[in-house]
Amino acid sequence: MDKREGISYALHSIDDGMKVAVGGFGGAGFPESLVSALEKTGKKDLVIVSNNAARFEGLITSGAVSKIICSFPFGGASSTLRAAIVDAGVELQLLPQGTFAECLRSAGSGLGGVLTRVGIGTAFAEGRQIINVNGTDFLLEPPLAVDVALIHAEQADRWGNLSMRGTARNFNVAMAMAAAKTIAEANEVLEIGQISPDRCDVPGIFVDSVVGPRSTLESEDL
Amino acid sequence: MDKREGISYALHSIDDGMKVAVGGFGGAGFPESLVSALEKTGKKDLVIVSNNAARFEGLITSGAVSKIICSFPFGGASSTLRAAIVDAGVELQLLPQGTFAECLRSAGSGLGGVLTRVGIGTAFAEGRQIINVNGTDFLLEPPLAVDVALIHAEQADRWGNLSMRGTARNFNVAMAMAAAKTIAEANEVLEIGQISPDRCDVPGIFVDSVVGPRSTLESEDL
Amino acid sequence: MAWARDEIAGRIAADIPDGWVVNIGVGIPTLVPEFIPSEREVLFQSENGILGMVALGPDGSPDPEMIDAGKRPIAIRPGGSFFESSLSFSMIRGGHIDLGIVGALQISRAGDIANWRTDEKMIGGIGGAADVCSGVRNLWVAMLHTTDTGESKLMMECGYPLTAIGVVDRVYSDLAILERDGVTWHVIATAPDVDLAEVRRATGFPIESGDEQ
Amino acid sequence: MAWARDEIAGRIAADIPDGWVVNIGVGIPTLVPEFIPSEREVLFQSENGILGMVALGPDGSPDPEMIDAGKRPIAIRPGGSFFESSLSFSMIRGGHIDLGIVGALQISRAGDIANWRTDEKMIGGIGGAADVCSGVRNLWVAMLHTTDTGESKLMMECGYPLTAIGVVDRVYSDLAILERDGVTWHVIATAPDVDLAEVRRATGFPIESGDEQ
Repeated sequence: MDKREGISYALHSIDDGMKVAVGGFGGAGFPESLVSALEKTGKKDLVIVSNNAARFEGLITSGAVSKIICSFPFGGASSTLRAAIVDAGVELQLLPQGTFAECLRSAGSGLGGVLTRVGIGTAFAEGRQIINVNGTDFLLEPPLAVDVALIHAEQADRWGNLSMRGTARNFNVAMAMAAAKTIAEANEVLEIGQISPDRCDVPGIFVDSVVGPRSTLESEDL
Repeated sequence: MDKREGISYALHSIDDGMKVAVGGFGGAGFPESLVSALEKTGKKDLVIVSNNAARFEGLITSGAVSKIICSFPFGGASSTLRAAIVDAGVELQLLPQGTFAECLRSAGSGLGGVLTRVGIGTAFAEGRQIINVNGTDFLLEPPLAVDVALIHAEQADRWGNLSMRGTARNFNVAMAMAAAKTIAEANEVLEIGQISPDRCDVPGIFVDSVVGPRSTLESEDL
Repeated sequence: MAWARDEIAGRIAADIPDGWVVNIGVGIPTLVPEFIPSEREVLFQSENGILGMVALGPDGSPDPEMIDAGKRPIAIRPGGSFFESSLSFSMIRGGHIDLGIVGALQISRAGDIANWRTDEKMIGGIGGAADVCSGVRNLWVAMLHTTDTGESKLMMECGYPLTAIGVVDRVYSDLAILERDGVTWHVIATAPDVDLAEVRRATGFPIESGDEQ
Repeated sequence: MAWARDEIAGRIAADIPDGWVVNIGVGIPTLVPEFIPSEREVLFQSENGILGMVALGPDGSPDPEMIDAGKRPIAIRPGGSFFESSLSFSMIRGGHIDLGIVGALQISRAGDIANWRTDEKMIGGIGGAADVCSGVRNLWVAMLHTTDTGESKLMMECGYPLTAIGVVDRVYSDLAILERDGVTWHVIATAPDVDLAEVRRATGFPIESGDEQ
């Protein structure tokens, strides 16, 4: 069982129109090699599922993106990104950040969605089913399953076990769970047994492809 | 901020009639000191929330338990326990084990319950609300909040950060989240900073009392 | 001659592909790991929070914090991991486990399984059985074909309380290996000196004659 | 004389009890940690997955994997922990966070808060604001009392899209500290040389005259 793949080979599983989750919060835990390689593939109509839109300007301006599902597309300063999104006719779907994370986990956990009080009485409740549980109303937000997840880890092994550092965990864990195919880039690829069973942030069962550090990518490419 | 308490003092927060979650799967991660101290308090009408009933024979025979919420009360051999449960008129509520764990997590996460396919078409669907999400039916199981959780850890610090070993994590994590008050017994109580931020299985925010190893209990007791 | 329990486990082990993650229940399924060829990497998951569990070797000392779902002492192989119960059942319900191998009291033609109690009134425990049977990608049942009194455990409709509906993919019994497609059952193999007619007599629903060997 | 931003942050810091876990939003709230007395143990949570974050010291080198929710480089104190986003929001929604300190565009008499965008048509992001405002045990708002054009941000009903309803417990503004009980607002303190009449003029809903100082 060896999940190590060259980056181009791993990205072959992404087809036009797919829903692609991308981990990271700001630059922390962002799979930069995978996204920059994805930009070169010329895919179309991708639905990007990521907390923030700021790092997808390349994909957006090249017309690769039809929709972005996120919680915080960009801060106030990103005027070029804002214009790019409008120009490219990209649809934006916003979810509160906790709902966004939990909907990913829900999909990966075989559950039917998330019942939350967050958004009750606001625009986030529009079009949502309200479910009353023991006298309290909750919004029902359906699970957010994705075709492919692109995530980042500090360390990986060939079975796809991942270990992360600092605030780089963020959405990477729930996205690995939610995806039909999870591609993880890692700063370091270790031998089996070098990731402690007590320090494994994402068990290999949730990971399908492991892409090594940038320096080793070219020679490994298939 | 110091959450270390003597075991008797910590257990003062348990009142008659309370819902008390107890961690552990078999003996792994079972808070033995806390349960054996609880037996001596003479509480009544407790609702025990624990995966298994086998370790509560003392509480049951002394009449302390009115109900047990669990997934697997006992194996085939526990005839004395079986008889004790019937004799004491203890009500048993069974949940599939994954639903049991997820309902605890749901309560601790401020969510409205669990939507699961598990139990559809079986007796576990009886009396449950069915919610249709995008064409698929799910059972709605309400969150399982508890008054107090008694859990076990390998290591703790005075802020309640916990680190666990092997298969001892089990329900201890979700129960810590689900409880209004969580009391953790630990084999070892360390200084702040000795539990790595990357190796903290239960952040101290979920823990209210830390009870040290048995040998130090008497002198610390308040 | 019918297959013995060890032989059933051996047949199952032979059919598990390299790289699969497998959850095993109590009974015959617990015998499966020892028949996995050593060069094949198969990971065993136990719902109490371990991926990559292995038998405790003869020199291993039992650790009370290291047990499987049957509460027997175990060890972990390099590359394994520990996790808490809600994540464990995310794996199981979420379809991340390639295969579940369980025992059964009864199996229906439509793939329903009853494997947790015989009587509505009996006190018993469901444990993780319903989650495993509902959630895994493939569910194989290891069981004896008939009860001690000779009645078939494979029947048109189960009489015992159900664990999950429409989930059984294969049955590995002492008499045969059967595979289900909707309500159609095929024989993949029969035990030595057991013929299709004998399997049919011992089975409470029709079996196709197509592709048996 | 109205309080400056630093003074608002200082007033908030003075009111946070030892042992509280606090989530802080962008703007004035980010100034609060530096005013916590060093002997007081207050833990700051950031929704991107850290409990116990502290400012990166002058000698600290920024680590790209160590940022706060405002994407500024931070460090972690001994006794802190890292976790993934769904657990982070379990803490937030589940009522485990003692206090959230956020900025606001508008606050209503009933405690509704609007703090994520001014216009239905504007492209903006909610981030974790709705979760924090709905989930924490106590929600304190740090804000200027009026807009640049002199209109009150404290009004009978918010005009901007809401973040959460009925959640604001206190407002720390440049003019006063106000506390809400249902639709009743009390003044806890006013800034130096600011009197109750001035606070009332600057506020779009009634303020009780009872217990101001």
